Amino acid sequence: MSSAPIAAGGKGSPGARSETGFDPELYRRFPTKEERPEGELAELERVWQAPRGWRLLTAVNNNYIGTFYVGAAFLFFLLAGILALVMRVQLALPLQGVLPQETYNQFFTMHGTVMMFLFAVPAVEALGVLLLPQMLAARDLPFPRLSAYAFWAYLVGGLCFFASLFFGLAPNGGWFMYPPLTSTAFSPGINADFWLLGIGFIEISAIAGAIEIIVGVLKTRAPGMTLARMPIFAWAMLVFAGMIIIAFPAVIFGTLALELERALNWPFFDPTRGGDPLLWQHLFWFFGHPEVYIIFLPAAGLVSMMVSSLAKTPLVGYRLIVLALVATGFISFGVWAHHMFAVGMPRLSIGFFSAASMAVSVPAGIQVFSWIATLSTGKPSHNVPTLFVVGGLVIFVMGGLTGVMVAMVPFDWQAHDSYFIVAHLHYVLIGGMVFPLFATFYFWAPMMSRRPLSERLGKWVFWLMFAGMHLTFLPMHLTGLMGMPRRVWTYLPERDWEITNLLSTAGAFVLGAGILLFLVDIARNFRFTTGDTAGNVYGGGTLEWLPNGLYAARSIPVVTSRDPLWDQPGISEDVEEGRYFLPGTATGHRETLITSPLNAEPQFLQIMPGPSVWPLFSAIFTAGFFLLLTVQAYTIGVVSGVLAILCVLRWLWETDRVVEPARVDIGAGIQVPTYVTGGSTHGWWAMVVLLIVILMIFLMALFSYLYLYGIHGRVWVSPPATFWLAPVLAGYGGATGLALLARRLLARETSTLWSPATNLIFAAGTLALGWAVDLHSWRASGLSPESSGQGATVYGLVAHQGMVVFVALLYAVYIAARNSRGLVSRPRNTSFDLATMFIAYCGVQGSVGALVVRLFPGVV
Amino acid sequence: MTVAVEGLSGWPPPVLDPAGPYAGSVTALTWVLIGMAVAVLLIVLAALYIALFGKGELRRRLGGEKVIWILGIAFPTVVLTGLLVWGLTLTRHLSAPAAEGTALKMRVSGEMWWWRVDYLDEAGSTLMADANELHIPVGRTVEIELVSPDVVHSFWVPQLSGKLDMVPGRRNLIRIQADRPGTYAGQCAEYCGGPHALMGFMVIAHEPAEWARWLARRRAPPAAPTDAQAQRGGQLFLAAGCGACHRIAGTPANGLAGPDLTYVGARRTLGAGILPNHRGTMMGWIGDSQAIKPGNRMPPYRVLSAEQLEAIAVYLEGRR
Amino acid sequence: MRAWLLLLGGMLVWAVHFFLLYALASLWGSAAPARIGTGLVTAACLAANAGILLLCVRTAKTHDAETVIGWPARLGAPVAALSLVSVAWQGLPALLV
Amino acid sequence: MPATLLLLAACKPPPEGRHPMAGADAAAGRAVVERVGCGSCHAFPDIAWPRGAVGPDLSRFASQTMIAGRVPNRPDLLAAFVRNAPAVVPGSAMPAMPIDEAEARDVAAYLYTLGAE
Repeated sequence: MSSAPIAAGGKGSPGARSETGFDPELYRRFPTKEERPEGELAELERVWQAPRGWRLLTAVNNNYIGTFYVGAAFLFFLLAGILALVMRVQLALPLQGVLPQETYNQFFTMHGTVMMFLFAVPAVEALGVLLLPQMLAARDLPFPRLSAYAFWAYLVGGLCFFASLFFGLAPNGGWFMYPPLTSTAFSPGINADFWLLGIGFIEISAIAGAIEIIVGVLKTRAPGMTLARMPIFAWAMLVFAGMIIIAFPAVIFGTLALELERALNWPFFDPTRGGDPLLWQHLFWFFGHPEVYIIFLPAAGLVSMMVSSLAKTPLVGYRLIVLALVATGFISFGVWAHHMFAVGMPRLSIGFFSAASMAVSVPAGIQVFSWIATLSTGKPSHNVPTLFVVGGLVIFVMGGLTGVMVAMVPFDWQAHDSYFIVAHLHYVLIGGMVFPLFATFYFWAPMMSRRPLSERLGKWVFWLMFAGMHLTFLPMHLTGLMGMPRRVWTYLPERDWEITNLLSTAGAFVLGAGILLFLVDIARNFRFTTGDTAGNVYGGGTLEWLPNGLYAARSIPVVTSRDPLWDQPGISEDVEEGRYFLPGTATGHRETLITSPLNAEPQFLQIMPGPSVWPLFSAIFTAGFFLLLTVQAYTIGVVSGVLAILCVLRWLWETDRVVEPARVDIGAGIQVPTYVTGGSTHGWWAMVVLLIVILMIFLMALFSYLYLYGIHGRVWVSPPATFWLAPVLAGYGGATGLALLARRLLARETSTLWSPATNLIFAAGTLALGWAVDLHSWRASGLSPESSGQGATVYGLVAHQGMVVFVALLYAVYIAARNSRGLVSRPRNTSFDLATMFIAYCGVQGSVGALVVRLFPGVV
Repeated sequence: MTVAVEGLSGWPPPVLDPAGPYAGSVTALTWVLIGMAVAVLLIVLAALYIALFGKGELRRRLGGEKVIWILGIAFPTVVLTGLLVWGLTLTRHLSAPAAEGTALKMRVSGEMWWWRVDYLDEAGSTLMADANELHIPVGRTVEIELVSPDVVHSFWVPQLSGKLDMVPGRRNLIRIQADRPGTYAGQCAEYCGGPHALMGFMVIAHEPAEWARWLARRRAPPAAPTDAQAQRGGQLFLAAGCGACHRIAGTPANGLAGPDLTYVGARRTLGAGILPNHRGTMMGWIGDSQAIKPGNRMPPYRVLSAEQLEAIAVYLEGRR
Repeated sequence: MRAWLLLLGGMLVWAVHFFLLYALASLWGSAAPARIGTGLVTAACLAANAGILLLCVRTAKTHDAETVIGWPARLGAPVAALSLVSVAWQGLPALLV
Repeated sequence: MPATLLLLAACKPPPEGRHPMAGADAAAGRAVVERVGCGSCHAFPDIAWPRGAVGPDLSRFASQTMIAGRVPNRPDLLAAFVRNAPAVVPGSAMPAMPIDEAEARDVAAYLYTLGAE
């Protein structure tokens, strides 16, 4: 099947106006003139209807999941905020006894962990789920069940994780969990395991969301919405998701390694046995610093959108803002070691980490002045969202300036780990994320609520929060310069720290009062609805303000500008009347239009899955798996894990079905296929992203191996004899070859003995064989994982490979099962394609891993 | 009113009140950075004010892409280049080794939750062991090896230098110097679990001659006690097993797990910088240090009677 | 693909530069080989960045913003310029620290 | 001693007349108690740290009739006792303290605020 629906005289060259061969002239057919058939809208509504009653739990529509998601994230914000208030009471005066030492240590660990992992990242991801489809005029995100799964795993897991506090089992090693403090020798309880395994599902959830967002932004934009016309928020979320894909694997590998050290005594971080505590710091901060921008960029994207709407003028410097987002996405990966200026690194490395830390502030400056320029160009209205946007901007600039200060190495040596840093990071995060988030609440609430939030209360909320914020954190700069280190549960009177601390505590309560008042506003005015919303109160120009239902816009407009609602007169009515793409349902299923990544040219119609209970169940079992392992209930933990896998397979079973008719009219006589395979499908993109995640985890394991080699290499033992490489590489290479062959075989079915599906099982089997030989050769060589850092990292790589081999086997069996039920279409099939891709990748990864750990120590 | 006056007692904060060159150059940088931050903040605030409330030409001029190029790109690039050059140069300066043979060499080991202090000779072997206090001569660079046997700690005396971590398995080198005599507070700056908050120490800078006398005296252990109560205390100290963890030179007590107590009576503080050191607090600490510093490694000695406690305290008080 | 390369080229050079410097300093600390290596890598990356910047500017001149690579080239130019500054800064420590 | 604590102390009801301590300042006494580290052996109701367990809990000291179970709880005796316990109560487990007479009077005044009816 061709993916080019209507050719405009062959595929264009890169210099052409068309990316896929779609003729842009066709856009001129819209808006259409003819009457829409009776009952079309009712049919659309029926198809997209959300389940009612308790079945709402099975809903997958982004309106519902997005709202739940935002709500849950905000709940964790409140919980972590309460912890902060109690801590502030403890620190109000020296030698207070409100919280005992151990409880305080748990409180600050949980405050940081919950704010970062359970509030900030999920909150911005939630906003993506909620707002992106509408902004892009997609019917929903490309994998609605995946977002439902991500949400439920996060909610169930997050609540259980938080509950550990009530049993005194909460982690107490600080949110960055430095070993050896967090290894079994110094943290024998299960508190640290709660952190390590508890964070596991947050990582899964974040990565699931990132896949969703990347594919959503690149593949489901409204036709004509080229890269240059994308709402800034979509750009921000694209960079955000890309950063998650690169950054999270570092913390995934780190947490796995530390858990392996704790549970199985593999000494990744133990300096007495060839590990190194600083390896953790590198892994953690390679994730941890980008994390800050992962939180900030989406919020900055929203600010860019709001500034333009509130000033009623197009964003000034759109291209520069995109530049800033992209540059931040990259450079933020070059600053991780500025959290480690005081660990005693070579001063040359310190130098260029300092330089990168400076460089990353330039994009922030670009955005700030772009916002100011936009406000100057237009007529900014003085309402609550404006207050929050401007207030947040001031706070963020202050945090950014102290950020430049601590990027200066000599100053950082003084400020590092003191209250100056506490002040700095709260300024950045509150100004960069929390205030924009509140602006977002006020700005976009009318999109989902019957009534907008109150302007009168909102102003009180703002001023209380703004004043409280400064009163809390401004004095902390001084407290830090006075020598108060962070993470102290109390301090002695003779240090003269009480005045500034008392001010900070007072401020915290003012800030808290503002947030309390916001809850009052929500309770009084927020009434969730998907139909009769308050609408475009602030006059936004982007597509989320089109008339909306659960199906998003009635018809999907052709976009010719960055602010279509301002520049394309009549667009709202035309959309509402169904005069654009896909005014109803073309196949009787849920569906969305898949477009090309650069120019958003229509490619095909994707059938979307509806409500299902399986994402919910698999999420519950996933969370169960991690939490049961934490409390050392291994048997039911593993059972829970198996159940989670079964539920995922069950949910996937219903997807990837060929539907009739094969080509449909998506409006104005333009026909697209309903089933395609290959590089333009959303599944292909998702698999590529997933493989990048796996590759990054692999690279992190390799990095750890090389890093420890650099420190302890002289005492490393020699690898297994080279002849072992032959069967290992044969197994891995054979798997890749067989997998690629399977894809070719699919077109021509021969016999059941060597059907394409059987071939795939052979491929996975060969892979497993190669892996088994690999593992065996290391065991035979006498190196054990407990013996040294070399053992830990080598077996870490082998274990990682073992995990993907396991998935490959599962995958092959799953495809065979689909095949036996006649669900594998010929000559091409998406599920089949993705399985071959996965197995082929596994073979390559295995070969590289096997080669490096055998050859490297010998060569250097 | 009182509050305001009291508030000033914390001024100037240690980071801005350096007592030696390693902190002093950073203080200068700090002031410049503060100035830079305030100036930029004022520019942004002024621009915001114009954007929100301004009128006419000024506001119009602020409205184009040009302002992003000038204020958002060119201006930061120039300022940051300058700062970067200064910062890097200063970093080199601060990490340059002292001239051969001039520096006093010490080793400080951060341990959960106290500081092991060794005075080293040129060859690096220990001249004298102490804990929780560093005595240094004024005007001389002190090169301190920082190590840790357990978890990551961080050595920080704001008035003398920035901080440097003590990482298990590694050996870091920090330089401090005091140019005026005095007592400078220090504290562990890297969260190290449990009573991290109560892990302080102090650096006491003496005039060189006085320091030399001090060191000479310290090279030999204090005289054995003569008074009966103290003698009994010494016997009890050994009988109670204190010597398993603590060392007192010249006696059979030679434990290395806890602080060296040879000169414990001369220390300013007990429990790593948290309590004044006198007979009363010593008794409280020995009797139940867990009530004072929860989680610390010393068990409570509730079996000792009041008389026994006092005798031990008297004995230790005399180790000076 | 060409569009993405124009758009991200500058930053990809930045990434290569950064991680090479990290590798150099990990191998040789602050010693001479690391300094010389840093200088060479920096010079090469500055040249690469200048090349990408030039390519973007030329593409932007010949292709209007509505073409598939026109706008990416217009975005790629400032990206490469920022990367240029950033690479230069990262090279400074070899001379100053 | 920080003023904040003075302010806090000022909120307490003044010590009533059963134990007159002319010219002594309870708040200053509390500061002395903190500085000298009496808490390393004794628990005081309004001092959160340290709360030593070696000596008696002094939470209701004002209503105690004896000092150390041996001599009457009288201001002059108490002031002497906190400064040099063995001199007042021979064989007392409490050692002499590094404070002067005025400070001792302040400490006594402070002790009389503890658990006063």
